[in-house]
This record gives sequence, C-alpha cells and structure tokens, in this order.
Amino acid sequence: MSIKAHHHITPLKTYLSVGVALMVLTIITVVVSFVHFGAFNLIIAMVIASIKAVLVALFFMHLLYDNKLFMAIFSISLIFVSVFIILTMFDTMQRDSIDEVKAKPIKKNAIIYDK
Amino acid sequence: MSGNKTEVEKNYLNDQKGIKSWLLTLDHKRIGILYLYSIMFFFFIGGMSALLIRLELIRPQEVIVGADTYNQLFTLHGAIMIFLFIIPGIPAILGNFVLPLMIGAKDVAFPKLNLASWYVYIFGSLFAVYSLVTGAVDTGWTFYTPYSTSTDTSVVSMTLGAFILGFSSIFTGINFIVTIHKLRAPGMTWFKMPLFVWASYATAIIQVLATPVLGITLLLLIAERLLGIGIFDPAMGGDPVLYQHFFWFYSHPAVYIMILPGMGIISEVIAVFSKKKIFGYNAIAFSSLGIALVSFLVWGHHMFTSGQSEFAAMIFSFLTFLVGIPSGIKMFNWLATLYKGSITFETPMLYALSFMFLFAIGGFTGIMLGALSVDVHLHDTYFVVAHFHYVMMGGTVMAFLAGLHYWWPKIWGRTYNEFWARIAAFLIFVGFNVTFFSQFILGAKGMPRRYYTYLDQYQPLHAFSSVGAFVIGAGFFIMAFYLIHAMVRGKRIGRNPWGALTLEWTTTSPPSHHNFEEIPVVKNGPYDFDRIRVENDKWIYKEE
Amino acid sequence: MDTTGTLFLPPANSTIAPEVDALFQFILVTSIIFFLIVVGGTAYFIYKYRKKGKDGFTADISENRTLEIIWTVIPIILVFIIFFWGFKTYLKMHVPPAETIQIKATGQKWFWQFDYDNGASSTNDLVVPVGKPVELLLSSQDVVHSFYVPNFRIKMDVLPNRYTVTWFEAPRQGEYDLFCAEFCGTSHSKMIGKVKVVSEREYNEWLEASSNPGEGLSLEEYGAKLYQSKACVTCHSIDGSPNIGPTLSGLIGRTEQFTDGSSLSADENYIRESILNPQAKVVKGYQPVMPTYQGILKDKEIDALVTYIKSLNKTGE
Amino acid sequence: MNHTETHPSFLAHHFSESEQQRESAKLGMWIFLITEVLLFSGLFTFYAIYRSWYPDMFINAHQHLNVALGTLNTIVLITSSLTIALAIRSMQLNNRRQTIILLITTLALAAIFLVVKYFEYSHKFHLGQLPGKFYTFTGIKGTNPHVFFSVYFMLTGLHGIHVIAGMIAIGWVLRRTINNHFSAEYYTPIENAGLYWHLVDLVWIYLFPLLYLIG
Ligand code: HEA
Ligand code: HEA
Ligand code: HEC
Ligand code: CUA
Ligand SMILES: [Cu+2]
Repeated sequence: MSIKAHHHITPLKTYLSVGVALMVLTIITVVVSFVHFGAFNLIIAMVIASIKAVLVALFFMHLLYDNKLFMAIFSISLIFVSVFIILTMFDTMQRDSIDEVKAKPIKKNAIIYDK
Repeated sequence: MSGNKTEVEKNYLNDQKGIKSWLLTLDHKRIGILYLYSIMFFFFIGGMSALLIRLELIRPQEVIVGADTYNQLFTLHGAIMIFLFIIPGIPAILGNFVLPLMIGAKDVAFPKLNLASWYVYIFGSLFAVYSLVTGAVDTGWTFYTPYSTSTDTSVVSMTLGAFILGFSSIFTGINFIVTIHKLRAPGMTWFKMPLFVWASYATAIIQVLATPVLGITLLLLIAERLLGIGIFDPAMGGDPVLYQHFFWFYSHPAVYIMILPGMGIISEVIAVFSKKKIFGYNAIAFSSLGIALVSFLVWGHHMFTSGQSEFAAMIFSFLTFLVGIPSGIKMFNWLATLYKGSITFETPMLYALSFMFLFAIGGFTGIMLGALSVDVHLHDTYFVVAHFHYVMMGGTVMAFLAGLHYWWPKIWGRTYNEFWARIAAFLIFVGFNVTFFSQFILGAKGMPRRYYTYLDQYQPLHAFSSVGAFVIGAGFFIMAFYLIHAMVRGKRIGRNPWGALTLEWTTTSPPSHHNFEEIPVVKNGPYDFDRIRVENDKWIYKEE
Repeated sequence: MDTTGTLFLPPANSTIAPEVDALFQFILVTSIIFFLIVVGGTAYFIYKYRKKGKDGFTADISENRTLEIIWTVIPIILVFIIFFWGFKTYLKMHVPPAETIQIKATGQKWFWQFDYDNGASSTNDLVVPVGKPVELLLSSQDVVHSFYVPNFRIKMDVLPNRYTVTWFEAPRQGEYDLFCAEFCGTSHSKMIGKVKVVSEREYNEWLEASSNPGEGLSLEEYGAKLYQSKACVTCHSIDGSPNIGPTLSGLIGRTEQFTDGSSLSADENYIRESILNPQAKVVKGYQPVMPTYQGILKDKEIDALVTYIKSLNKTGE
Repeated sequence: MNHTETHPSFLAHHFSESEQQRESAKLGMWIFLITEVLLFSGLFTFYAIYRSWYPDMFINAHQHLNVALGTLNTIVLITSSLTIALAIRSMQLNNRRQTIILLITTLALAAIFLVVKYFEYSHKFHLGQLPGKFYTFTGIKGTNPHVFFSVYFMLTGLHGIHVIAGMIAIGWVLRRTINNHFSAEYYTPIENAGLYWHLVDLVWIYLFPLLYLIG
C-alpha cells in the first residue's frame, strides 16, 4: 500500500492564498458593518462568515480531499443545528398568532433593574 | 481448531487475574462486564426506590415518607433509571460485549476511550447519586425551570453529574460509529451486518448528535442558577418554556437511544428462535436510521400544554406521528418473520414476545399522546407514566432481558436454569401489566403524576398497581439468583447453544482475549436459516 | 353526552369534552384493532409454527412488496386523520368564543387565586355560571403550575411572568375537581381546588357577596374564614402542630428565632410583615416558601387575619 | 492471527494496517467535532431567540464591544489556523524542525488571543458589564441588556475554554513531535489537533460578526 497515494499534500500556495482570502474577507466584513443596510447587515455578515467557514473547512480541514464521509458528517451536524434553531423559533416567534397577550412578558425588566 | 478443553481453559475471563487486570483492561468484553455490574447496581437502586414509591401510593396521605421525601424519591428513581440505567444499558453492556464480535473485529476502534467511558460513567453516577441523596434534589428528572432555579436543593451538582455522564454516552457513541465503519471483518458488507449492529449504529448517531445539547442545556441551567443569566428564569427576563425546548431537544431523541438497541435485540432473537430469515432486512435497517433522524424533529410533543405557540404544536404533532410509522414497520416485519418459522420458546424468546405485546400498547398510547387535543387531557397524568413505562420497561427492559438471556451463555460460557427463568419471566410480565395497565385508567380519569397524595376516588386502582410492583420485584429477585448462580455454577455450554448464524456464535464461549482464533471471512447473511443450520456447533448447509 | 364516564374517561362536563373523547375512543378502537393484528397474529403464528420435530430449513421469505406497502400506507392514512382531528379540537380549545366571562387565575405555591371583573375574588374555588363560556387568563407568581380540570378535558400551564389563556363552557351544574398538573414543589399534590358550576342566578349572588366579603361578620370570624379560603390552612395549623409553616396558635408573644440569627417576640406588626413580606424574616427550621400576599389581600383582610391570629392565643390557653 | 508482516510500533493490535488506523482516528475526531458543534448550537439558539425578541437592545448593547480588539483577535486566530495547517504540511514533508516552529507559533498566537480576551473581559468587568445578576452597567437602552452580556460571556467563555483545550492538545503533539514520535508515515495526532483547532477557529468566525459587528 502506498502511503503517498493516500495523503494529499496541499501546495503551500493554496494554503497561503486561502489565508490571504480569509484576511481580506475579515477586513471586508468589518468595513461593511459600519455601513447601514438595515436587516441586510445581518445577511451580509453571515454570508461572509459562511464563505470563510467553507474555506477553512475545505482547505485547512482538508474536507475537499479527504473521505467524503467527513463532509457528510459535518453537514449533518449543521443541519441539526438549524433544526434546533428553526423549530424553536416556530414557537418563540409565533406565540401571538392567536392571542397577543400570550407573547409578551408581564413585567418586561428583570428584577435586577428594580433597585 | 481448538478442542473443547482449551475453550474452557483460556478465555477473556481468566487469561489475566487480579483486580488490576480488570480495572485497567482494554478488552471490550471485560469493559462490558464492568458496565454490567455497575449498571445492574444502579438498576437495583432505581427499582428499590420504585417500590418505595408504590408503597407510599398504596393509599392517600402519608404511608411511609413525607411529601418532600416522596418528591426526592421519584426524582431519584427517574434520574437513575434514565441516566444511569436505560440510556447506557444496552449499548454499554451488550453492545460493548457483542458488537465487535458480531462484525468480526478484535476490539472496538478506541479501547482506551472505551475504558475512559466507564470511568466517566462511574464518576458521574456517584456524583449524581450522591447529590440526589444528600442534596435532596426534588425537581423530577426533567429539571424544569424556574422550579429548578429556585429550589434550594443541590440541583447544580446533580446537573453536573448528568453533564459528566453525557461524556460517557458520547464516547460510547463515537466508538461504535468508528468501529462499525472501519473494523468490519472481510466480507462483512453493510447489508450483511446483523440488525443489532444497525440499531447500535443508529443509536450512536443520536448519542453523538443529541447528548451535547443536553450538556449545554445543563450548563445553561447551572449558569442561570449561579449567575442569573436570564435565559430560563422569568425573574431574570428569561423564558421557562425555552428551557423545555432545550431539554426535550435532547430528551426526546434520548427515548430512541433507549428503544433502538432494544429493537435490534428483538430482531436477532425473533429470527434465531423462529429459525427464519428475517423479513424485510432492509426495511428494518433503514427504519432504524429513519427513526434516529426524525426523532430530532418532534420534541415539542412534550409541551403541548406548555404555552408554546399553536403553530409549533401543530408541526410537532404532525412530525410525531411520522415516527410512529417506522416503528410500526418493524413490528410488522417481526410478525412476518414468525410466519412459517420453526419457533421455540426459550427465555429470550419469551421476553421478545413480551416486548411485542407491551411495546405495541406503549406505542399506541404514544399515538394518543401525540394527538393534540387528547394530549391536553392526558398530559402530566398517570397515563403518561403508564405510556413511558410500557415503552421503557415493557419495551427496552424486556428487550434488554431478552438480550441478557440470549448472550448470557456466550458471556460466561455457562447457562442458566431455564425453569426458573421462565417463572421469573412470567412474574415480570404479569406484574408489569398489573402495575401499569391500571395506571392508564388512573391517568385517563385525571390522576396527575408526581402526586404524593391523592383524592379517594383513585385509591382502588393505586392499590392494585402497588401490588403489581411487588410481583415485578419478586420476578427480578428470582432472576438475580439464577443469573448469579449461572455465572459460577451454571451448566457449561458449547459455542452455539441457540443455533444462531451471527459471528459471535462462531467463537468459543466465553470468547478468548482476541475474540476469534482467526479473523472470520463472511460469506453468508446473518439470518440465512433457509440454507444453513447449526447443530452441536456444526454448520450444516443445504446442498444447492 | 354521557355524564358517567367510561372505563377510561371521567364524565364529560364541558362542551369540548365530547370532541376530545370521540378522538380518544377512535384511537382506542384503532389501537385495539392493530393490537389484535400484531399480537393476535403473533399468538397465532407462534402456535401454528411452533417447532415440530427436528430442525429443517425454513422458507426463504424476505420480502413482499404489497404487504409492505399496505402496512406502511394504512397507518400513514390513519395518523393523518388522527392528526387533523386532534389539531381541529386543539385549535378550538385555544380560540375562545367572542363573548366570554373573563376571570383571572393566578397560581402560586400552593393554591389558586381567582379574580373576577367586579373585584370579587376567591381561593381554590372557581365559581362559574352554567352554559356560559368562561375564559381564564392564567399566570403564576412563582414557578410553573398547570390548570387542569379532568372533567372539562382542559389543561393549560400557568407560567410566571407570562399570560396563557384557556376557556371552557360547562353545560351542567356541579362541582368538579381542579388539579395542579405541573410539579411545583412540596405541596404540589395538595394544590387542588374545585370548579363550582352554578346557575346564573346563584353566580350573580355569589359575585355580589364576594365583592364585599366579610359583611355581617365580626373581624375575628372573617379572619377565620380567610384563614381557610386564602389557603393559610395548607401550611399553618391552629392546633399547635408544625406543618410547612409554623403553627399560628400561640404566635403572639412567642419569641421567634430567624435564620439570620436574629430573634423577636411576635407582635401585630410582625404578623403583618410576615404576610406581606414573608421572606424578610424567615423562621428557623422552615424554608422560605411562603408566598407574598402583597396585592392579594386587602388591608381589611389583613386586619381580620391579624385579629384572628391574636384570638388563637386566647383559645389556646 | 496471520498478519505477521511488519507491524509498526504505532499500530494498535486490533487494526490490521496503518491506513485503517489513521482513517479511524480521523473519523473519530470528526464525530467528536460535531459533538462540539452541537454543544455550541445551544448558545447560538440562545442568541437567535433573544436577538429576535429584543433586536434593539442587542444593537444598542453590541456597540459596547470593542470592534478593533475583536478584529485583531479574528486575524490572530485565522493566522494560527494557517500556521497549524502548515505545520501538518511540514510533517507530511518530514520536516520536523519546521513543524516544531510552526506549532510553537500557533501556541503563541493562541496565547495572544487569550491575552486580548483578558483585556476585553477586564474592561467589561470594570464597567459592570457582567453577565446576569452581576450586571450593574446603566448606559444601555432597551429591555434586559444583561442578557446580551450573558450571551456574550457564555459564548466567548465557552469558546475561550476551547482555546485552552486546543492549546493543551497542541502542546501535547508538540511534545511528541520534539520526542520524535511522528514522521511522514504517522502524524495523525497532529492532524487531529489541527482539526480541533480549526473548529475553534470556525466557531469564532461566526461569533465575531454576531457579537461585534451586527448593527
Ligand atoms: C423508550 C422510550 C420511548 C418510546 C419508544 C416512546 C415512543 C413514543 N412516544 Fe413517548 N415518552 C417517553 C418514552 C418513549 N416514548 C417518555 C419517557 C415520556 C415522558 C417523559 C416525561 O414527561 O417524564 C414520553 C412521553 C410522550 C409524550 C408526551 C406526553 C405528555 O407529557 O403529554 C408523547 C406525545 O406525543 C409521546 C409520544 C410517543 C410516540 C408517538 C411514540 C412512538 O415512537 C411510538 C411508535 C410505536 C407504535 C405506534 C406501535 C407500533 C405500530 C404499529 C403496530 C403500526 C400501526 C400504527 C398506527 C396505526 C399508528 N411520548
Ligand atoms: C427505565 C426506566 C424506568 C423503569 C424500568 C421504571 C420502573 C418502575 N417504575 Fe418508574 N419512572 C421512570 C422510569 C422507569 N421506571 C421515570 C423516568 C419516571 C418519571 C420520574 C419523574 O416524574 O421525574 C418514573 C416514575 C414512576 C412513577 C410515578 C411517580 C409519580 O409521578 O409520582 C411510578 C409510580 O408508580 C413508577 C413506578 C415504577 C415501578 C413500580 C417500576 C418497576 O418496574 C421497577 C421494578 C424493578 C425492580 C424491583 C428492581 C429489581 C432489581 C433487582 C432485584 C436487581 C436485578 C439484578 C439482575 C437482573 C442481575 N415510576
Ligand atoms: C406555601 C405555604 C404557606 C402559605 C400558603 C402561608 N404561609 Fe405563612 N408561613 C409559611 C412558612 C414556611 C413560614 C415560616 C418561614 C417564614 O417565616 O417565612 C410562614 C410564616 C408565617 C408567619 C410567621 C410565623 C411565625 O411563627 O413567626 C405568619 C404570621 C404567617 N406565616 C401567616 C400566614 C397567613 C396569614 C397566611 C394566609 C393568608 C399564610 N401564612 C399562608 C408558609 C405559608
Ligand atoms: Cu402547582 Cu403543582
Ligand atoms: Cu418524546
């Protein structure tokens, strides 16, 4: 069994370009955050973060070259994270759908603000 | 290859001697045994607290303990049974022992991690039980906020104990997934794996995906208690219903951590004791995976009256029903497997048949609870208590007992007394139905759970139920005796007393340290009873 | 509509109950049928195909498309029906009709407090008129409780710092059990009350009388009544025996030790403070579990209670 | 037993060849990583829900975080991710010296990250922007601003713990590299430590905009 055949060695250039790309994206996201796009700020920031995450996962973590099983496992975990958030929000965002009164806390502020 | 004599002389039990060789062992079989002792010990404590609960409920008002003690009792009972007994139970004892054997591996992928998981289990258990007993935790096993953030009992240390236990579960899960992926014997393709292995695989997926969420939930609970971070406690601006989401995101999938391995055992036992090829192998294998994945989408059915949004309730109810389908598919497949078999009724089969009977009832009542309007009436009553005992005790525990009796000869190389085993099985089955069927009626009549005293109209059924509990107790008592007797004095037995075709039966009983004399090469399916049978350890093929 | 209940269910005494029961019975019957198929089938097979004679080879049956489709599709259809049926009634339970009598219900360790529109209030006894939809606005002072009336088939959790809503209409007069169905601590099992369904006339009379309670009673008698009706009795005895809280008999003049080490001889002001702000001084040997009655008891009621507690000294000696 | 071929010292008895062992170890690591992802998922849910309930408070409160320090830390962490990836590459090329240097650099960057975090934390402690009931700051408008700081401290705190755990792991493989345990044939522990470290980086990649930038 030849070991070399199995272990992909990423060229130095790839690593460095990915590193540079990550830096650039970081700068972009910081700069963009000072411009106001309303709700789009969140979307933009998340898109950039996701691009960065994908770069790290594919190149630094070798998902691109490794066993595709790892990619599947990792994606499944992300799916379940979104399941958690989305299904929970089906509750927390929908409480007023029948009766307004059910959505609001009776006392808005925590007791620590009472003093 | 090796004669009968050497089998007795050299095996994993006696190839090394002394306490140290056990406490530092990396052999998956020995670790399984360590788990067997410790989990049975906690099951005993959990069972005793159940008997105290039933004693207290035999009539209204104080019988033996006061209100606070009662509340601690059912917390102790629930927490031990769930976290210390039933979740680790089948994977850690039987899975550890037979899974590598079944796929023809020499060990699990990470033996050290395996041993670590046992130590973590022991440490976490002692921690949890210590705080349950001395710290008087009385929240129920669900730790609902804000009760759990405001009571002055040791909720923090109890939850830390449960947090630690989570690691044990995760370690086992990681080990099984990797073992199944990477250590199968040559020729053991995915679809030649025994169904118990499939079930363990599905279970491991849930363990790995869900347990960390319990971890963070408990950490947040601790943070809420110590720092008042304002996530679950309304006084701090938090939302108690959110806690319930967090908790059940783990704890609903957890109920399938409990049942799936049990279903795996049932598939083995039914096929072997009817000497029939399993019906619908693929359907059973895939339904395990299906249950595992869909189980993550239904947690909100524990919260239909909690004040969650009607929209969420609708979605959760709908998805809940979808999990019922794969369970049904399994039931029907087992039924079809019996058709035209050659059925015998040794103890493992008796438990498997009890499983069919009891799990059907448990499952159907689950469907009642999943129906939104009916659950509003039944939620938090004894109906729910009866439901989950039917699925957990009637389902998982019966399956566990089936597996225990099925593999007991393999584990010890000796067999138990069939006569007493049948008596015990009978007592447990009857006692169980007496105890818990009456609770369906109690619950539907409106008797709320976690009640230390109750109105007089419920008394007859409660008393009836209590009697049943002691019958179960008697059954287990007998079982403890004959199983322990079997370990040391039981009749010696060959490789394959049941004539099964899975790999663990091709090696000696008990297996040697390295499991197999030679790594087996797999050519047949695990249930090819249409062309192979085993008699006196000899494989007989139907000539084609 | 049945009033006696069945083997499983208690009598159905609200307008929604028969709908719930119908679904319950439907699932019960379906389950029995499937149970008979699965378990009956098992019983038949294990009898018919029990091992006879020597082991041979068994048949090679591992698949049957038609069967598999049948036992997948039929349950799916059934659960769809069950789902929609359950959801329909559930929605009904959650959408009160337009015209309702609104009552505020407050859960707290370990009793229920009901406040009516006209200022009347009651503890543990919910009085409602027959044949009128009643809407409850639920909230809790401390932990989660759950408002549960088995005969009405309604249950709704009572949350701290949030309102939840439920409603019912009782078509018949009578008294029905009211339970707390969410675990809330020591006396969870005693947090029970009654729903009294009375005629419209009786209801109005009761409202009238309760908006002005204590009328025609001496302060001491009124206090005795409040001791019962405001649930002091769940935690305090008047016969000298300790309960969840210390006994009230002989309280005045008794020297109390507190958990913070201080002590004090109980007087009227102390009693008043104990009722309004019970956590200020916690008696040694007891848990700080007494709820505050601030905003629940009116001045006059506190006076009455204090007078009553004082009177317990005289009778005690 | 019939695998009497060369059995390298790092190969455990129950594996039949080193590639099987390597793949197993990596698979195990990946599964462990997803447990970490789901551990964090609880906190992200916490964030998502409270942010959706109190969007204004979140926006007001996040302005009290120091974007410059956050950016600095992001860059530090990304660089460390790069250096550990390069460390593995060096080991693949059998360049042990370079691996050691790169691992030490990674550790140093991790330490810088923690030091920066320490300054951020102590500044917040000083102002009373503490989590939960210890919160005493008054300058933020909106409902329950202490919740924002609860989220902030829980998320960054748990992440910080992971940074420390990662440093321990890297320290351990560094030691083993120095002791000459690894070669181009066998370096799985470094790979796994690297995977863990990248995950720590991944979490931060999301934390940073969610806490510092959204406004
Ligand atoms: C081993 C554990 C286990 C298992 C397997 C299950 C299985 C199921 N459970 Fe259960 N459940 C618990 C353990 C378990 N449960 C526990 C511990 C609690 C309470 C926790 C607490 O509050 O303390 C609980 C509570 C619980 C509730 C909440 C009740 C409440 O508090 O109000 C609900 C509601 O939907 C529910 C539903 C179901 C359903 C639909 C299934 C299904 O998976 C069942 C599927 C099986 C079948 C349906 C039978 C076989 C099928 C056929 C033969 C085919 C024909 C079928 C049809 C026509 C439908 N369960
Ligand atoms: C695996 C799970 C499991 C099991 C097996 C059991 C088993 C039993 N349970 Fe339990 N139960 C729970 C899980 C379980 N329970 C949970 C999660 C709750 C909810 C807690 C809460 O509300 O928070 C609960 C609650 C609960 C209640 C409701 C309390 C209340 O709401 O007020 C009751 C009441 O009757 C009860 C009774 C019983 C009884 C009589 C048994 C009997 O079947 C027990 C019989 C067992 C024995 C007597 C043990 C004997 C063992 C030996 C002798 C050793 C054997 C050794 C070898 C085999 C080697 N249980
Ligand atoms: C949930 C239980 C509970 C209820 C209901 C309750 N109490 Fe108490 N009460 C306690 C406990 C426990 C203490 C002792 C601890 C403390 O001082 O807070 C106490 C203390 C007191 C004391 C001080 C007694 C002493 O010995 O110093 C008085 C007076 C009192 N309660 C009056 C009342 C009155 C009047 C009511 C009803 C209107 C009432 N309580 C309802 C639990 C309760
Ligand atoms: Cu209030 Cu239970
Ligand atoms: Cu569930």
